[in-house]
Amino acid sequence: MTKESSPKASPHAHSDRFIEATTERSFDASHLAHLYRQMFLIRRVEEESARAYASGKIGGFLHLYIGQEAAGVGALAALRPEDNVVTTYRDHGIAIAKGMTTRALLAELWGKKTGCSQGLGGSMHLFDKAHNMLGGYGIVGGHIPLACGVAFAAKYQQQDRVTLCFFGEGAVSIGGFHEGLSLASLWKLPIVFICENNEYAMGTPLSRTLSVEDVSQKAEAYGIARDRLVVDDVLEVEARVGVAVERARKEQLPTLIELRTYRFRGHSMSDPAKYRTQAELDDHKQRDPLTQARAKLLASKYTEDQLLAIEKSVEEEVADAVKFADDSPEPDLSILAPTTYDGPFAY
Amino acid sequence: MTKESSPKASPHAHSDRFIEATTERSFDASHLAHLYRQMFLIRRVEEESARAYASGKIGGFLHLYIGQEAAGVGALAALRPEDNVVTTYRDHGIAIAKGMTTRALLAELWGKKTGCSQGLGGSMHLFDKAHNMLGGYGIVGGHIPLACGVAFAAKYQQQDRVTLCFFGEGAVSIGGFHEGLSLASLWKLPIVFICENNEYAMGTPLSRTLSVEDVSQKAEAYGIARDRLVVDDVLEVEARVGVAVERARKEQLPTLIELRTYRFRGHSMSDPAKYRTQAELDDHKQRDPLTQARAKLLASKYTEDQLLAIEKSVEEEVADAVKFADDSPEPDLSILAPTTYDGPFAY
Amino acid sequence: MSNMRQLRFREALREAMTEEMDRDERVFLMGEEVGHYQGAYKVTEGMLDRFGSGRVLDTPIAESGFAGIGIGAAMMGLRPIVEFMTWNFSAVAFDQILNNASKVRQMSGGQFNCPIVFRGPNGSAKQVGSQHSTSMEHFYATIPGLKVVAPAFPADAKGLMKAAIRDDNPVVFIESETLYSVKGDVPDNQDAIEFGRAQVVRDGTAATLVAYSRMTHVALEAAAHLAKEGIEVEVVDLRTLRPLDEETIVRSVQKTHRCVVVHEGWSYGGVGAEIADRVQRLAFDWLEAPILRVAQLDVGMPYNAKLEQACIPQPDRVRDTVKRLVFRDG
Amino acid sequence: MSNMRQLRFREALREAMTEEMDRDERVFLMGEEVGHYQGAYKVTEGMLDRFGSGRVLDTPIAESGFAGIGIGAAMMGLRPIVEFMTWNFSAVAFDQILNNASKVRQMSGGQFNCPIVFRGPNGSAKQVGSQHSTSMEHFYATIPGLKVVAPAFPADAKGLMKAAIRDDNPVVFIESETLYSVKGDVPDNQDAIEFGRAQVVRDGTAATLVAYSRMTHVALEAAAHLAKEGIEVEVVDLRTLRPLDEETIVRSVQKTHRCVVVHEGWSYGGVGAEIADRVQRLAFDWLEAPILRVAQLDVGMPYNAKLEQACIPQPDRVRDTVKRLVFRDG
Ligand SMILES: Cc1ncc(C[n+]2csc(CCOP(=O)(O)OP(=O)(O)O)c2C)c(N)n1
Ligand SMILES: Cc1ncc(C[n+]2csc(CCOP(=O)(O)OP(=O)(O)O)c2C)c(N)n1
Ligand SMILES: [Mg+2]
Ligand SMILES: [Mg+2]
Repeated sequence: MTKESSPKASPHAHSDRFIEATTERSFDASHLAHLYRQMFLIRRVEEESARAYASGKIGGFLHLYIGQEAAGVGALAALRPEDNVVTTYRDHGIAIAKGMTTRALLAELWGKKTGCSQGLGGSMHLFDKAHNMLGGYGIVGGHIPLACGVAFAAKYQQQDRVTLCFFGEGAVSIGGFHEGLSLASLWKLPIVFICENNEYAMGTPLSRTLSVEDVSQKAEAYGIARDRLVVDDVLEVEARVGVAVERARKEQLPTLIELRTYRFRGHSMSDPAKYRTQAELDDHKQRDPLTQARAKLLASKYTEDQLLAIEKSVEEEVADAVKFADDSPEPDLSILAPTTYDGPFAY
Repeated sequence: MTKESSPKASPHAHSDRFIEATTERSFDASHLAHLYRQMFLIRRVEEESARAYASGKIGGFLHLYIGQEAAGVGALAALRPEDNVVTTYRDHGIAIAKGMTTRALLAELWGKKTGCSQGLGGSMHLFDKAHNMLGGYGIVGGHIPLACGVAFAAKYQQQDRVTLCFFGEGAVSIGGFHEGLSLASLWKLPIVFICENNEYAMGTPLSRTLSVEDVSQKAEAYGIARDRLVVDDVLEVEARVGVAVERARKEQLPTLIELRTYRFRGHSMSDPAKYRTQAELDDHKQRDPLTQARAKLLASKYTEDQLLAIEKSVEEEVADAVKFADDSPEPDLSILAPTTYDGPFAY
Repeated sequence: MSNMRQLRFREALREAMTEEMDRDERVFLMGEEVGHYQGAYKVTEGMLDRFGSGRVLDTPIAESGFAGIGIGAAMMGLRPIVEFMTWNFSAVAFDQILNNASKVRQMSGGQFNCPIVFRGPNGSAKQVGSQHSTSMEHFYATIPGLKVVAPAFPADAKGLMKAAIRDDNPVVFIESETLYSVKGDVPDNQDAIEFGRAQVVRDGTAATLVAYSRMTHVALEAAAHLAKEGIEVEVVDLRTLRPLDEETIVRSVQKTHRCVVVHEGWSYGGVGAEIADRVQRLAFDWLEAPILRVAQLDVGMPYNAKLEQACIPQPDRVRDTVKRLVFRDG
Repeated sequence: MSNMRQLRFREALREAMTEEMDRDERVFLMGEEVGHYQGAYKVTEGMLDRFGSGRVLDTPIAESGFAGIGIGAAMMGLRPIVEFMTWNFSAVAFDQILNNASKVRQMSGGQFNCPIVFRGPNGSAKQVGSQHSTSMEHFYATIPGLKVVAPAFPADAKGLMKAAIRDDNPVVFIESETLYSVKGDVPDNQDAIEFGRAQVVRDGTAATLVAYSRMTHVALEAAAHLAKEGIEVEVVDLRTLRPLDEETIVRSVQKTHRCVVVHEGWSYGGVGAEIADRVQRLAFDWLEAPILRVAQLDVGMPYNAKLEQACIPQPDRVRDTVKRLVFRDG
């Protein structure tokens, strides 16, 4: 999660012209390479997860992050290690970007004791206390107030730790969103709300759930800052989220950011995604932020061989993690009581 | 509830200058007299309730509407009898304005079988099916989605009935408000949301619960029409709510209206209202909409004697209702099972 | 006798809803993904096409909001069917069900009914983790004003769903993802089934197993195992939890003198606790051993497959419990 | 021996919170009207002045929101006390308590604790009507991961509140508006009281009355009446509902052979059902009569004063129930 350098946050975060303005600016290629590796790692982990799901190693629901990598990786690049993250069930990419090891992640998906949550949480509930990853949550919107509490604690303890809270555009209709943003605004909490608008909530397009197409506009109702951008360039995401992170850290003020992104797979493994056309999907795949980052690296100081070396190291990391997960033991019944209560069991 | 004539809805409902624009216009004095009678009746009913509470005839919570009469009476004057109303626990005034008899109301407060809800509901839960009064509710915000359902039913059945949903400014922070307005907007429901902003939620001033002082601004987040006015002139309230009612009836579109009002008593009978100054209260009492309406009537064709006659008829109505409530029988245990289930009891 | 067809549980539910929507225009359906997506678990497949978007409504993710809309609409005389994608998500709508749906008839002095059906899958699926595996039925069974239905077989699913839709009170209808594909005979003219009638689905004398929803199948499986060991147990399938058919249970226990309740929810104050209370109260002098419960282990649902299966009542746990009872001394 | 003072229930609670906030900076309090207004029921009177608005927070009306904030803060190591103005309003925060507070430790594999106290008055007040009178304790007692506390006396209120605040798990703390003014002896140095220890508050042999919170007083009153008729009953005050001290209950029933549970919540799957289950299971061979429950009548709470009193367990209903047991033939 540490990065070599970070682009300075722009003061023009609210301007739509900012995108053009920054794509031209100079950038730190090795930092981009670092982010590219994270994105590529997530992509490969997700593909491997899909395979493991098909072969029965992973059970339950599996919500892949493929297509959205630049959102999570860019956003988390704007954080310090001590900052906190709370997200939804679509949490693999976020967990990796926050520093969770690929081993701990895959072992969790495999339901193994070596998993980040000892095999008890599974795909939707990735927690990693050492990396301040406060979990993936399964009740849409329910984690938003919780994330505000995480931010509240930092403020209470006078720590300048920022909390990032991710959710889908489907969460915007539910009470938890409203109560969370309302309280964060009222109490000036150091939090950045990141709506990953991937256009669908399961099979439902945004147009059938929200009367106002611009999600970020909800910020006005709470009198908080907002931003909205299409996720193409991971550095752009980092810079724009960075502005909000600084606002949270320095001014203790919340921001709502809408990241317009897209998932290449169905909602979960059981979703054939019939509700969208192949053309729509192809169109998005053509703008795949991973491909864009790779091209940008090639256009800078990186050679094809260097990128292949990065990719190979990712393949090795994934293969190692798969083997680790395969070889790890399962938890047994004795784990249930002590994880239910700290201290004596209460019945 | 029928009225002799109604002032035409203004097309300028969103303009703040509308208030001045209309106070000058001609008005129907006998209609105002009718509304004045309703307001005066509510005032007297509430005073009588306070007395009855002190003497133990009324139990539980008692939330008086004194000071806010022009809000409810004005708003409901814009409705047809077949239109629906849903409100909070502060429901006496709304119930009367919707046509509930003073007898049925007081008998309910007294816990009598002749009460509108047979003595089972009490002060906070006034229902009157014959007058399309769909109840007072005690969980803040919980009735807002329910009111949307009432509006939904009218639309589903292709009836051009409008639903009015009242709530306090304290309800704006809770999820039910958000989910209700969000769905009403998405599904284009014929409803008018009326926030009676009386500056306090129990002892909490608006400034400690909302980061944005203008409640009506929340409408923007849902892309619905809004209006905001200070409740001075009951006719003004009628006209402005009338615009929204027509929007609901003709265009099946919701509106959020913020009526800025004030309660002269504490939140409920147990609240000494120490959180505000006497000067603040006096200031509001000086602008009492009842006094204003009375003055306006005197300045038109009404004589003092005529107004005294109206007031006397109200006194008689209240005295009759008190006697009716006193003399009515209490419900007995046999009422509990059949009101819990329609049909056989399920246990 | 009417002809029988083999239907899956989900098809039986769909037929019931479809037939009731055909016969009564006031009935409509709403929930997340019930329309265009054809239902998260395909229970409502084809219904949008048949009834149009005016009567099959895809909702945003706002359970409290659309539950409330259903309640208000029901008060106005409509008969909504509200699908929770799973009952877990009803937790955010809990206030609407507890404080509005169940209470509005009484607090209006009987003026307003609330004829609404809340339905969806309950309890565990397979490894869907802690927040998606809660058995919620006892949270609702405890509330007067509600009725709670939990069928185990397709024919009952159809008949009870029809009854639920026709009922003038709010009904909580408990399904199970792991039951949706189960097949069973359904009479061609399956009509509404009256609430409050449990069914003895296997005769026996050694003990009474009381179960509902998917656990009826687990109880039957356990009974089959026990039969091989010469122990014949009676299995009572409750079908409805509120009203609870205590007569059928008690009659069975008066015959077998022993009782085991099997359900997926947590045991503390669960439906099993209620049944234990009623049986010891109403059949006290017939009981030869304590009533035992086989319930979910008293923890949240773990993701790991083996631990999950260990938490959920299995036939062998039921079998062992019965044997403990039957071979109890004293 | 320590000196005793007479304190009201609300004062005992306030002292416990104040002392814990004095000794541990991580403890803070939030809820509607807890600060400037001094508490809707004056439990938190003076605390804003003492601790300032950074540690005593008035919240907007958003139970789900501020419960969630408490949970997140607890995960970060703070120790929030969240007041629900009444437990009725926890229904809108039900998902937060069920799906986050109770589960986060397990679903994080034990990494994150949630040391939070949810507290407020429960059950009926006086004529506050259907939506303000629900006894919510059994909704929470059923959930593993939570602890549920329901004291009857000021000293227990203080000691258990201190224990609740120090507990590393989420605690549901059940109070009662009609208890707040009740006085009782509280030792000067009242320390935390361990959870899971019921107390025999009256000795007897004819039957065991099990109760908690306000109903302990009703049970004691009934016991006093019964004593006048020569029937000496034992009264067990549970103090905590989860953990439930089944040993103390069973020991008493082994002595008295009869058991009546008294509580305000609905009976179906209530705490009484759980106790009935445990007693018949653990004291089966000692029981000479069925366990009976005295609970709220199975309806929403009516406003009318007489009907309300008829719904809530009263000493005479308890007395009659005991007599039915004691004089049961066969
Ligand atoms: C309260 C609640 N209701 C319903 C669901 C079922 N559900 C899980 S994910 C989902 C769609 C969420 O879409 P969105 O918020 O856009 O996130 P995305 O999956 O696109 O990342 C739904 C309806 C749930 N988990 N929680
Ligand atoms: C969900 C919920 N939380 C708390 C309460 C307690 N309560 C009742 S009224 C009230 C204040 C409401 O203020 P507002 O909405 O402004 O309405 P007003 O009383 O001023 O008319 C509160 C906190 C409640 N009834 N419901
Ligand atoms: Mg989405
Ligand atoms: Mg107010």
